[in-house]
Amino acid sequence: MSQPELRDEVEMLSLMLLIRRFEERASQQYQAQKIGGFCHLYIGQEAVVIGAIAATRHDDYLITAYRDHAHALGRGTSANACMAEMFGKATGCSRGLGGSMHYFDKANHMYGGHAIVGAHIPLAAGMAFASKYRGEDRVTLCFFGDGAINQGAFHEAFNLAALYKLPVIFICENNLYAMGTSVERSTSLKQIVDRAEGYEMPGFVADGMNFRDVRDKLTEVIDAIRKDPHPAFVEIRTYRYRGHSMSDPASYRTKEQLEKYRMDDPITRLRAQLTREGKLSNEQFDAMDKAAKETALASVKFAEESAELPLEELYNYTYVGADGATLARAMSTDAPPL
Amino acid sequence: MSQPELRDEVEMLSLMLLIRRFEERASQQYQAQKIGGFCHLYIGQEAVVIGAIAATRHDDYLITAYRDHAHALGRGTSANACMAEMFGKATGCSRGLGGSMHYFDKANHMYGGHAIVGAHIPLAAGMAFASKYRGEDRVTLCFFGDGAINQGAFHEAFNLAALYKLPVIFICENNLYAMGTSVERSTSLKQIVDRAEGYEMPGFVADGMNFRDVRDKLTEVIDAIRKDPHPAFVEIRTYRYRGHSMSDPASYRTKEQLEKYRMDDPITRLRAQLTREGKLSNEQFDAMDKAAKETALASVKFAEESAELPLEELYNYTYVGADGATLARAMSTDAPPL
Amino acid sequence: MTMREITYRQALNEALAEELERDPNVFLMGEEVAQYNGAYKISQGLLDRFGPSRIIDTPISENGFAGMGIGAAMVGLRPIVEFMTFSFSLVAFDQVVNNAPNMLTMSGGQFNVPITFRGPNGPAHQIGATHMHATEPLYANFPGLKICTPATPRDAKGLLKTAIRDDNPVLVLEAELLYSSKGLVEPEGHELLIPLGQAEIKRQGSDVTIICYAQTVPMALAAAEALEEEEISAEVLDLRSIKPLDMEAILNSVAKTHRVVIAEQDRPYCGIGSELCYRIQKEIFDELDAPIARVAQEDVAMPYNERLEKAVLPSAAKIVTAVKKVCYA
Amino acid sequence: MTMREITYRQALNEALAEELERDPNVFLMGEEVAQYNGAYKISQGLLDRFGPSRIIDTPISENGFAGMGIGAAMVGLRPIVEFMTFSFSLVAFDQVVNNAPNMLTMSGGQFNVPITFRGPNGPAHQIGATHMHATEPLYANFPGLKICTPATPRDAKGLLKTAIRDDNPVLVLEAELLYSSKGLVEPEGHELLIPLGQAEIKRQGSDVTIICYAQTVPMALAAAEALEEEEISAEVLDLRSIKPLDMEAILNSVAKTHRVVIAEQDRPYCGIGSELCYRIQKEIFDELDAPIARVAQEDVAMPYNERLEKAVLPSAAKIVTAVKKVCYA
Ligand SMILES: Cc1ncc(C[n+]2csc(CCOP(=O)(O)OP(=O)(O)O)c2C)c(N)n1
Ligand SMILES: Cc1ncc(C[n+]2csc(CCOP(=O)(O)OP(=O)(O)O)c2C)c(N)n1
Ligand SMILES: [Mg+2]
Ligand SMILES: [Mg+2]
Repeated sequence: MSQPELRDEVEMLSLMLLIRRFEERASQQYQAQKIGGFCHLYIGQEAVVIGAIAATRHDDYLITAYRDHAHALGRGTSANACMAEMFGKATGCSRGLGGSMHYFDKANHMYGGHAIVGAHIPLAAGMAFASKYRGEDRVTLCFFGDGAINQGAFHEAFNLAALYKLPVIFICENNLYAMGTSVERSTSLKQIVDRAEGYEMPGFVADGMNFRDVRDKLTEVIDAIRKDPHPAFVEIRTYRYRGHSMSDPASYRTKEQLEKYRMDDPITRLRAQLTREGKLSNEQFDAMDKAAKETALASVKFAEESAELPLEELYNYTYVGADGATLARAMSTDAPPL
Repeated sequence: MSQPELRDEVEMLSLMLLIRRFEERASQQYQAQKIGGFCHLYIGQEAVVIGAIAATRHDDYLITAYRDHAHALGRGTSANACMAEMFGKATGCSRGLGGSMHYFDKANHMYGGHAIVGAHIPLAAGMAFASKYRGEDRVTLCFFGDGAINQGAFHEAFNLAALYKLPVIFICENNLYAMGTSVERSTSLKQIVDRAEGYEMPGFVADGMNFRDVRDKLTEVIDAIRKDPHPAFVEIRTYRYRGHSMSDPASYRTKEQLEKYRMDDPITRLRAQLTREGKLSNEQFDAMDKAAKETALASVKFAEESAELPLEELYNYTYVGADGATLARAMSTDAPPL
Repeated sequence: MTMREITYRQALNEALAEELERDPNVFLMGEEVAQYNGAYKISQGLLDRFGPSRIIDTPISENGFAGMGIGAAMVGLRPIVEFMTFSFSLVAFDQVVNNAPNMLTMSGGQFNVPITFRGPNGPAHQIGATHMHATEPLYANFPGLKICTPATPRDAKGLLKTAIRDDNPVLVLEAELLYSSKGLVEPEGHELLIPLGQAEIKRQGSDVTIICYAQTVPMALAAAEALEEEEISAEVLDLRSIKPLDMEAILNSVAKTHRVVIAEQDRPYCGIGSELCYRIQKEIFDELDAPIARVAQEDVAMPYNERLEKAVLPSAAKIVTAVKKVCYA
Repeated sequence: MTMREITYRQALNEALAEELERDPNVFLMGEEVAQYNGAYKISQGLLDRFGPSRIIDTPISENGFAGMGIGAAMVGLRPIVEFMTFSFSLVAFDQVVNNAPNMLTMSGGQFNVPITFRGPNGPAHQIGATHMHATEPLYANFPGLKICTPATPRDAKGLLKTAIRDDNPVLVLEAELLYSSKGLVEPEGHELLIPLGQAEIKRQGSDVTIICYAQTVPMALAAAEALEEEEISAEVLDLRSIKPLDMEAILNSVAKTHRVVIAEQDRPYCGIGSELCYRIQKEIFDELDAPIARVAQEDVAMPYNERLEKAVLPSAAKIVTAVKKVCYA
């Protein structure tokens, strides 16, 4: 397959808007207790995932951690499927079995949504291994947070990927905090990208508040990888406007810091760039924003009206194979629900 | 406490000789099936541990992996206790419960002998944490092989030690192989010491076939640490003359490579240095060697004549406390041995 | 002595504070335990009171800091290591099972490891397959570990204090879903130490023994209440400790009731109830009037969907069902 | 069909070679599996035959390469991951228990993980507390995993081949102490597939059922032999698979003998035998003429000393003792 056309920037902006409006709705629904468990919002970081998506093909593999709504939406999972997942409905992208932290969408090459910090990084190496094994020129994109870089899994996967020259881009979404712990309190390094040196892996930094910077840096990295398979490490500097999860007041940060990043908002910035260049009118933007809001709102309705998996399917997702449900049910004790 | 006097080099040479002769005997006894399980010989690497010991105080903490005979002997554990341990006798340094891979000697600040690759590296960070917590100026020496640097435990411990500025020296005994896997087949780095850069930790290289180089480099590092607690990483380049363990024919290496290192033997070299400088006569050396051989031989006799732990003590080492044995015995099934 | 009503969370916090106060070798480390005051606020206020050298925030490196704790314990400190949840202890599994409990044997008795691993364990609410593991049967399989599972504020305080003072590695498996529950506890300053290995009858009864621990204790009590209406008198026996196991208390109760239901929060295969079955039938086979019944999780990965999650987990209603099964057997 | 006598090691090697030959998506990775031909020589000759892209040496990074295998399986390959021993799988525990078996549920059925984890497991000889873990009860606790434990060359070959073809994650727990043992196996080229979840009666008997698997199978057979002299006829039932469990075979045998001894190579607390006890008494409580007895390890960390090690481990003699206990009960 040849390089894709440079994805249309207006379309990319509309995806960023969709993510933001979708999550605003999700936040509201969480507060209304329509959504359970943990829910981590991506608001503020939209340029990271959309910049990456603009630089990649749809069939490149993508995998991320639990702050994953944007990654699915960016890849083409519908807002309906995303919202329904948080509502625990059968129409959700993981049939309501995964929840906010476990979005999967095979058709859109979205390989999750993983909630154990760092544990999906070796999976990414394995996916990249598979494409190299089969002689494909696919690239694997692996996203994780700044907090993940101190897990053993990160280290082992980095060494393995470098050793086997696997076509994988490790993308650290450095939003300065892992829950309440700032990077300088977790990591003995001046800048995260330098971790690449310990594996003789090329390292890059991109400005995660700037869509074009992310896209252009990644385009360069991906070009090189497609020509000659190897891993790369990209630190993308960004910021989450909200708390770590819905229950975190984020009192460990200053108002000033938050304001500083809000002033540098990735959506506002890309909009301004496009407007300045005459590629986007205010009316167009407003229409896009309205559409995003409507899509988000509609997704709530969709989720609400969707059905849950029937209880009878309880045993159907533990083993594949004709006798899968029988096997899962075999170990029931004395008061099984069915 | 002040810096110790520079330890006498002749005494250090005699320790290196003791290690070699002891292990030659151990090898023989293993072949005679007096020793069970795994047994990893250190022959060829003697200058590493003895160079380190020459640079440290007796009360500095020392911990290592399973190739641990030299570390105990170097610290002052008797050859008798070491040999008896391999024979599984109660007079062994771990009462015959640990075996070759688990030498412990609290009195001599030898904290094991650990057999899961990489898993003792976090322990070393914890020991260093404790000395810093108590305001002691002790340094912790943590030895491990080149194969251990790709374990997650290595990475997490390195970051923690660097973050908390713990007084620990991580010493990679790079003998070029982890079992049959050469460093370039396991590690994506030109030289191991560069891993330190990923943690902004100072890194050093020493020639492990040269006692003085090891001692002098470590002395420098330790001086700096005692003044101002911090971790350091030292790659010491060395070679094991024997196979990975007693059962390994080491056919993955060339004769030429082995011969090259044998020509650079650490004992021969230190002997030559001392002789050249008039600090050691041939007679003295021969006497030392004879003594080492006798000590090793005597240790076999000692081990043979020693008793095993009585079967009645089976339950005594699982929990400490007055009811420890009762607790361990409580879970017995229907045919307990006692 | 007037008892106070406090939460399970507060009880744990008091236990930590009292032990930190008592012994300068005690320190607490874990993710977000200091500046954030704990992800579940168990360590609220401890940083302010004891300072950053004793209340220590760590990176997300469970294997690394669990190992650090073990190393520190080998040279005389008494670390308390918080796992944000015990599900995350699975990335530190090797340290917890291979280093902490084996050291004493491998060193021929020279090195004991006085460490406390603590944190929430077992079912929580809608956080999915990776985050809700009931780890007790996994850890119980390893000799050298002690394990307790408090269900009430009083037990939480008394067991945690005892754990910290124990010279062996102890796991205090807390119940996240009970953190805000309340109960009576002796006044602050009163030295509340509950021995490891002592079960407690939380409710007397004569027809059936419901053995439970941690999150299944309130379920068992609710079930007993419901059963009373059907004239079944259920004795509720809270194990409190998983290891050591109070077989004496269990056998005494079973000898009285002759019927047993085990209500456990873990998964079924090789769960805590499996072991209890073996030990009970081994000791008083002839006293049993019916097969021992268990209520454990279903053997499926935990679904996010609330209704399915509920179907997987034990509940008072399921316990009632099982009790009826053994009573009318 | 003339059977050949080959070793358990050779049988595993044949299974690997046949499946690598059959399916280009199958590959083998692990420490020393390629150039060194395997630490225990199970992969002898495979590098020469299948080349370095399919027989892959790894660094000592169990967690990393286990995860790599899972990722590769998610996108369609069929990895075989060798743990040099399953004791080293404990540093990869999170990958094996949280990623491999949970993926299907978390993804709502989109991603199954057709991976085989294999390697020696359980008691070996004098390699101490960290190196001899019988991991089967730990892994059995996790839904989504399948587990088999071959005891003979034939079972080793047939179960490993089936495992590789299974679309779920399967653990093949091999018995190091049996690697050199010999047994009859169908000729090479014969498609030997033994279904997971089918136990096998390795010896018929009528007085007592000895349930065993892996390393306890030869012990149980020896015990049965010895018992014959005392006129006790023991049936030896080899589970072969731990999960799924062949309850039908177990219950059929117990219904015939009415007495059960479980001989297991693992540690007692929440061991395989614990679960069997529960399931047997649950199903045929009234058929049992004596309490179920177990022979498991002692609950202590494994000592190096040979005599103490022997005291900890199950043996034919201990099985005989337990059988007598249940027969004269
Ligand atoms: C192994 C493990 N330890 C702890 C946690 C709890 N936890 C969830 S998210 C998180 C912080 C991660 O921060 P970062 O990697 O920076 O990602 P961000 O949330 O900023 O996107 C922690 C500690 C976990 N899920 N897994
Ligand atoms: C976690 C783990 N994986 C695998 C092993 C098996 N093993 C024992 S030693 C060894 C090689 C280690 O090599 P290195 O670290 O270079 O030390 P050396 O033997 O050269 O001293 C391996 C793979 C182990 N003990 N622990
Ligand atoms: Mg972050
Ligand atoms: Mg080496």
